[in-house]
Amino acid sequence: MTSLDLRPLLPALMVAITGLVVLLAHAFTPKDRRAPSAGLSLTGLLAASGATLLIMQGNGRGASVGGSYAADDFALFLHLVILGLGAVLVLLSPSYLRATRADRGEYYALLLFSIVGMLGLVSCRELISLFVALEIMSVSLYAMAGLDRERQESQESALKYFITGAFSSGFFLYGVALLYGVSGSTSLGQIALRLPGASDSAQALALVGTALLLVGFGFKVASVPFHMWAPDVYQGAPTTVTAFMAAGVKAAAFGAFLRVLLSGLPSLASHWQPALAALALLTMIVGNLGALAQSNLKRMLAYSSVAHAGYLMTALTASPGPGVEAILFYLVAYGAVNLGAFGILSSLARDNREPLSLGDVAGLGARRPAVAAALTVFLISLTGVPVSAGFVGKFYLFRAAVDAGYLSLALAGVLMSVVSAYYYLRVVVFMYMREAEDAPAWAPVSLWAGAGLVVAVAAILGLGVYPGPVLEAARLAAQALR
Amino acid sequence: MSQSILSALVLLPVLGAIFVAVTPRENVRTQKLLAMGMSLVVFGLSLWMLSEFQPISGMQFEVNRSWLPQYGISYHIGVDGLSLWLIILSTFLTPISLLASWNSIDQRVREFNVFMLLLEAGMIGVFVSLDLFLFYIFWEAMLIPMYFLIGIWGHERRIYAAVKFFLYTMAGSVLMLVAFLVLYKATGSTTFDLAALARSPVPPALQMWLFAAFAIAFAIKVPMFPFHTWLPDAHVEAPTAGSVILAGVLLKMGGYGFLRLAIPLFPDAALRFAPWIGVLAVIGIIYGALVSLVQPDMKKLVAYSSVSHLGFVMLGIASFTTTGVVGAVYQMLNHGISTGALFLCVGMLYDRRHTRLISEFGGLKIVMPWFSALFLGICLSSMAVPGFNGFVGEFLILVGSWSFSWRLVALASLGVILAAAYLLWMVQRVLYGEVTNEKNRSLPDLSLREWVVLGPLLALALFMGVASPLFTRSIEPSVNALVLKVESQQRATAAAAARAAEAKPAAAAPSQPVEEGK
Amino acid sequence: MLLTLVEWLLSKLAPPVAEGLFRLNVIPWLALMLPLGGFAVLWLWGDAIKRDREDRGAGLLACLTVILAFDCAVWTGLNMHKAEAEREGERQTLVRSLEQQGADASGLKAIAGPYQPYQPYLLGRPDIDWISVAGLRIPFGLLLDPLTLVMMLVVSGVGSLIHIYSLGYMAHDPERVRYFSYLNLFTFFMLLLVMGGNLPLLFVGWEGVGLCSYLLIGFWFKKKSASDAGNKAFIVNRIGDAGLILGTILAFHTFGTFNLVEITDAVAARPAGLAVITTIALLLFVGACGKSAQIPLHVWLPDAMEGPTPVSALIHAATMVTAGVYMVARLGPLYAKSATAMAVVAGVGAATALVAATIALVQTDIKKVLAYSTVSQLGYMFLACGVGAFGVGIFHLFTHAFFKALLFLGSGSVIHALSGEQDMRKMGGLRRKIPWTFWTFAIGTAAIAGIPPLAGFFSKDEILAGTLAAHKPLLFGLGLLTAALTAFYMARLLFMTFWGSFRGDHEAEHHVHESPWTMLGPLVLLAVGSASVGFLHVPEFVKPVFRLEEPAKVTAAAGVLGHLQSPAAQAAAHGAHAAWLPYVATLTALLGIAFAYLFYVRRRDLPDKIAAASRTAYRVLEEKYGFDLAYNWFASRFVVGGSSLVLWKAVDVAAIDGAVNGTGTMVNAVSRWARLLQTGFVRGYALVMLGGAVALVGYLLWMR
Amino acid sequence: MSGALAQPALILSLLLFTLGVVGVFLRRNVITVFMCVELMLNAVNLAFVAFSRQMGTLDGQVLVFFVMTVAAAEAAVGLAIIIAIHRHQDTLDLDAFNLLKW
Amino acid sequence: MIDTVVFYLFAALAVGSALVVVGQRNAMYSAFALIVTLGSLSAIFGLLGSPFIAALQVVVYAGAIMVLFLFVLMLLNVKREDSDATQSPGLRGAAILLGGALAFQVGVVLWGYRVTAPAGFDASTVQVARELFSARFLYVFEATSILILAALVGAVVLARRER
Repeated sequence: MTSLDLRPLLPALMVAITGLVVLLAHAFTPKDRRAPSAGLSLTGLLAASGATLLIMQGNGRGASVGGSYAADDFALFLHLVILGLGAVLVLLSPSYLRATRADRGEYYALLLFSIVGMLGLVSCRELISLFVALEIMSVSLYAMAGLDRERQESQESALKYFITGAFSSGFFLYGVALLYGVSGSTSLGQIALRLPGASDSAQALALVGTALLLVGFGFKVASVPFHMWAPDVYQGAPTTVTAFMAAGVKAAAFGAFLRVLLSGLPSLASHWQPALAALALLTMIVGNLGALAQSNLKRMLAYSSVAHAGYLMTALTASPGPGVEAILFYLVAYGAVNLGAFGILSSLARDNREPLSLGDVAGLGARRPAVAAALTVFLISLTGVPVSAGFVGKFYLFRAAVDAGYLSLALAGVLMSVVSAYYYLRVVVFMYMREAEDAPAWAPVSLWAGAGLVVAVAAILGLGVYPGPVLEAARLAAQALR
Repeated sequence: MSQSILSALVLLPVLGAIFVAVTPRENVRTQKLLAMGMSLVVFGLSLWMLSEFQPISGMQFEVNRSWLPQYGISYHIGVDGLSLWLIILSTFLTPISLLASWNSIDQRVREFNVFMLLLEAGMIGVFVSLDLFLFYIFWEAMLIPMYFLIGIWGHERRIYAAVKFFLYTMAGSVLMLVAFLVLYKATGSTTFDLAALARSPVPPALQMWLFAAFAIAFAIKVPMFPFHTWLPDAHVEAPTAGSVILAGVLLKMGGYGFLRLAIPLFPDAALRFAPWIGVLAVIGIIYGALVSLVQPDMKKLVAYSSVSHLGFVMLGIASFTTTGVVGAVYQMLNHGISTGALFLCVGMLYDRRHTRLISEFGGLKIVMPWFSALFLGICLSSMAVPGFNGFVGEFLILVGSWSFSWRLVALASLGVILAAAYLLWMVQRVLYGEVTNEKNRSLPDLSLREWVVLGPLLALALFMGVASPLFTRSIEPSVNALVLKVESQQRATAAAAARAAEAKPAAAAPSQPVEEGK
Repeated sequence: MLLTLVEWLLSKLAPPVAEGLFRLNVIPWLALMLPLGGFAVLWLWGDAIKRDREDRGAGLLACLTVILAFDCAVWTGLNMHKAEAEREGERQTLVRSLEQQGADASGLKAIAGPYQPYQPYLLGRPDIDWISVAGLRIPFGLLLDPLTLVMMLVVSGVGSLIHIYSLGYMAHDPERVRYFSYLNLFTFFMLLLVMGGNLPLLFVGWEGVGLCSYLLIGFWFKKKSASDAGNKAFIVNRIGDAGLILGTILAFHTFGTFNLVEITDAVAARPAGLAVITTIALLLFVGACGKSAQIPLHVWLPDAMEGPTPVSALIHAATMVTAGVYMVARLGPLYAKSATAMAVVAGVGAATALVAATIALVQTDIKKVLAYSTVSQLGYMFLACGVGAFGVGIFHLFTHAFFKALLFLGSGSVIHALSGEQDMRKMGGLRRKIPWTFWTFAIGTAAIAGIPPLAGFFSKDEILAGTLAAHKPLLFGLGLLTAALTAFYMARLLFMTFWGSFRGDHEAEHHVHESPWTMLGPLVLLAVGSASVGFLHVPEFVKPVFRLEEPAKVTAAAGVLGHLQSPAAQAAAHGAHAAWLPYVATLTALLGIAFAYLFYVRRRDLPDKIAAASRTAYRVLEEKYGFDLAYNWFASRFVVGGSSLVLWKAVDVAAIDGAVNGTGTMVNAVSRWARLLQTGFVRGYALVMLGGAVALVGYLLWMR
Repeated sequence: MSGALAQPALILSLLLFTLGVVGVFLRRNVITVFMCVELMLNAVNLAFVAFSRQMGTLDGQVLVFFVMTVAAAEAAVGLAIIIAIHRHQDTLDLDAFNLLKW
Repeated sequence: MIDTVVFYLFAALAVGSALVVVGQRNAMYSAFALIVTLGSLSAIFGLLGSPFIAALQVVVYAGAIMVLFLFVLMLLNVKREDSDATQSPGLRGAAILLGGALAFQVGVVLWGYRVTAPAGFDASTVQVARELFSARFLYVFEATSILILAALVGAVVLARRER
């Protein structure tokens, strides 16, 4: 027996400990003072990022804990993404929490715990660990969605998220069970090893298991027809939580999705690829059409997040292959955009109100040019128009789909992008081309939130102009799965 | 130094935009001067490039830097005869548009100047890009400033027009994007470099589809009948500067796209589609002219006339003769100047009266004699009276297209007649007669600023009408190379077909002709 | 004359300057450029000149440029014999410069070839191009040969007189600066038209004169009828121009050149009756129809009388409208190769001559009568060309320029005297009040009617002889009939205006006055011309241009004046049987005049009676055979109405744009409907998930 | 001996799973619905144990252990949510939570 | 043999009680029925040779989780669900149909999937514990602690009555 290498766990551990520290700090802070939760969280996340970078430098890169929790390039890439998104979210959170009733010390702890879950999701090479990590993330998010206890929508969104989430967990677990029944192991590597030689009936069982896993992942990434919760939950949850659901969860869930499919089920690729293609097609169409009719910005962005799940899934059809790196890159771009877009809404919040309807942002271009410009950048990136990370990302997603022979998906994707331009542009129209009737004076953007938004804008434009390094990193990360 | 001149052309406007963006909102004058100064610097720079340009067919001032090496994407820019004058046109029209908007844009001046400069950068970028990815980035990025220009500073239905413009154009270009990807895959290429892709053969059947995708994108931009309906809306609603740039430069990108991308990449398909393009072009010529004839709104009239004029451009391109294509390129420049100037004229009337309806005017020659004289001159240029630039372009196109299809040329000549009809009718209703509307009684004639805006355009229109070899000299070699490529492709295809025809009876079983490159 | 003097002086004082300046490659260019310079000065500095005290400067400058241009033309005519020497000099410098540039001189054969009498002389430097792309080269090259010379003299000569006349006629118009600038510009374009060495350059002049015509017809732009007429003129001309440009292009594709001389050279090598040559000829003829107002494109010319009367005289009678004839004659060798084209030209010409003459019978506007008369006479010229008598056509063009300009200017004088009145029914008895005008006018009338020995007699007579020589009795008959009608309506005009008693109101009568000398001078000069130019034998002079079989007998050195020849002898040259022709023609003219005298002097009631007796025929004539009605209907109903209702509103807005917007609307509707599926009931969401799960399992299981 | 029972146990697990799934739709009381989900999880546990028996590996057994933990955690949060929302609306009818839609 | 009989006995009990859970309007009864199901399953776990799991089933599920359920049920004092008035029959029908379809599809596959279980199978507590504490599951263990912590914090923050 070799000695156990625990270095892969370091980042997650640091985040978890930060969570505990935040809890303790909250508990030991006098009622009349505010605990430095955000600062602590940020420090913890940055430290964890540092640790991740250290691992990347070679300190345990590629190692795994008992073969089930790995620090391979794939995991580390997504670690950085998730930690980065988390850090930006922490920047965005304080002002929003102060402006709403969701201001609780536990917020940061739950956020950090969910990050721990996410880190686990992208690292686990074993289905039991994966499931538990998934649940850490989910349970934290269920709670976070309901953090605004005064607001009924928040409660309802928590409940809906929880019920559908638990339901999907059942399917997911059943799928795990079937795969286990075929291979006798929950380790992805073992499953991949045993599946190709399995009997026909075993193959059939494995396919059913795969289908049920797809249900579970489909739920997490909000793919049609497992997306129905998303609009309601995104709309109801506190905006920063929604932002994290859109950005972080998607990144983590797609990470796990990719790993399970590519590390565990590559032998079935010819089966799940067309299925995913169909789902991707449906998801793009339903997501975009759904968004088209929305006037509530959060709900619109929720549908748009569904649509983007569809874009991302088009590249799954090209996995293994160039799809993986495309997805990884897009997750960065998409995460930054979503944090930014929701972050704008949240950072303008004041007295329990935030801009939600199109009318709420009318005239923003004249009154708050910087904010409007930032939101425009986000929307442009969502549309996939250059010069933005969104364009580069979509370019690679669709390239992957075309490469895999799914021209129709690429076509649908770009046409749906045109549809999406309509509703994204509508926001721009209201900001720049309509006069504000009696829109409230929104809060000034706080220093922290401003910093977060600047980071997001910089990331989007930077990746739009010079995506090279990130693409290269994504490529290396993708190789780890092969 | 000459190596970085193109990059400077693209980046300086961006730099200018950033400068303008960081000025305080109230410093309107500073913003205007900054933008104008920068655009003049860029114009000067482009003239320097012109003076260094050699009339040969290859790319000049070429820069090829690796950008995303792992995906074969490079920062590859260069200029040749096809793009040279279009770049000059862009850099020339931008300061003119800025000057034309000097007073009429009084709200959000900073943003206006920022968008104008960004637009300039995008336009130049499109014309210098030699990498598909890079090209697409500029192509699409340009939409955004134009969208804002129409949407913020436009007229009553500006939002509708802006959104329509954006969606319509985007719908076309995303198809092109997919075609890029398919091309990339089909050729097994490791690069998006235009020249490299043009060298790798594409199966003819696939070429058809890819060419169609490209053609739709470019046809929308041109715009060719029946993809033109965004144009009247966009033109009518856009502010003057927007219309000028839109008509002057943006529409050229369609034709330029055909010449730069669609034809070199898919010569077989281009030849196969040429008759259809020619037919649509001629429909556009006549249709645009007829619809233009009955427009009550001056801007709409000019917009539809663009459809007609660009029909000529497309006819010239479809002819695939050196004469025709040079004529097409020349006509693009002419259209940029004369239609740009027409929009400026309409804009000047709008500044004074806040209406564009022809029926609101009449007898302006009495109150604004100089304006009338210049306006008439520009109309003459637009209707291709010889001595003006328009004639040279249209003549070359007609001569070049004759061997392509004399029937189409004959039909196209109807457009020449109708052009006189709709423009002169407008001139009559606007300039002639008594002053019937009291509001027109005291309109001031051209100011010095307006002279500076219109004068150069009219002078250029005349100059291009009498000294065309100065321009065509640098266009011709590149066009010639392109035409030769298409012709050699035609011969190769014909030879392959002949070989196949020979092979068929010889072999008992029908065998596929051996694909090139295998 | 002046130039010759200057040349002589200079050659004494500064021989190198004289040598450099007085060359055939300089002076004709000067003739061309002077009016353009005049235009530029007047247009750009119009404001400054307008503020001149006497307000004369503009007009004087314009006159000066044109008179100088005329002088240049005369000088050219006198010095054409020097062409050979100069060509050789040019050739050598050119070859030297080309050798330096490394080009090969093979494309310059017209210049390099040895001199022959009447070999056309190409002016300009052939290495400076207007357009040059691939194999298509259009140099700024002028052509100098007898035909050009005749046209130059007409344009600048008659043009000078009309410029001078305008000084008086337009003396009180506030915008005369603009007027003179346009007039100068016109002169430039007209000279370019006749001097242009290749078809595109000819086309520049062609469209340019059309443009000036447009500007001058609509000169009084406040009048809607004037600007309408201008538009009509330009657009109808554009129809012709389209034909011309197509013909040009086809010619280029057929012969590989635009050069007029090279085309005629190339044609000579082709067999007769080629379809492509017929097509070229007919397409070009469409252009000629437009410019020279032949059926069916004649409708613009009568309306063009909205312009100032000198303009009508210069542009719409003497020069521009004859451009079509000039072009057909210039390409005579091409036409001669196609019997079809010749028949069409002759047929259209004859028909136009007759139709226009009949319409002129019933016109009451003095200028309209003259306008239709012009149309008719132009038809005559085409008739001549159509029967192969190109030189005769040019001859008639030449004489017509004089007497028609005279008539127009005379009518202008009448109108001037009556303060703008143009209706003949309100004139009468002016014979004594404005005698200068009357007498000159009478000479013009006699000339056009074909009374010997006035100019019209000779040219018309030769046309009729030409039809006979070509064995076209029908055309001869038509010609003769037209001649009779011409004599009739012109006499009618004369009698209605100058005989009888004044029919206008009293005040108008009181104001009647003779015109100033600036106007009468040109009238007198033109009258002299109308009476005498018939003796110049233009057909023989220009004959070599047409490359007909007969060898040229005359040399350039003999000059224009060396061609006096009796008409009878000329007629005899066409065939012995034509000896009776002059008498018949004269008789016909006299008959026409006699009838007019009967109707409009003796029995003034007869016209009305005849009109009443043949209502329908009269109506047809009054409505000008319905051309205008039909065209108006076509333009306003069919083109404008159809474009508006069908193309714009139905096709563009409703169908195409409707489809575009409809797509958007449809997507939106689907979206609005689809959002309702999101019911808000969480168990519904779960059900969809379950459905998805079942479908996925099914897909993976059964679709393998 | 127990090996032979694995197969029927799997069928049983499927039955129970289906019952749980269907139950989610038959019941409207939030807590009952939640219990149906628990039923699904239990069915899965049974499947794990049966497969574990069949394959002769212990992964399944371990999994069950963690599934139970997860179930407990879910139950805690889920019930807390239910309590919280019950405060707002005083009902446990799932169909009553219908504020967010369309 | 006896094993088989006992197995089917408990299987029937499990299905029967599950039917009650699903078919009962009274949440209380459903909860009690669920406890029965869980108990029966515990027995079946035992029969399948997994005593450790069987014990855990009773302790964790029946003992802890279900008590929590009952506790909440009583806390909120809910006995019966509301009437069926707003219930859409379509939902139920579709659910039963789809559930059946799912069961059918999976059932067919399961039925066809036969593996001979190895004879020497030892899932004794010791064995399971050894497996449980192996390096493979180190992470899961740690993660579980975080999970429970997160659940705890979440439950507290949601259910706490404050202000």
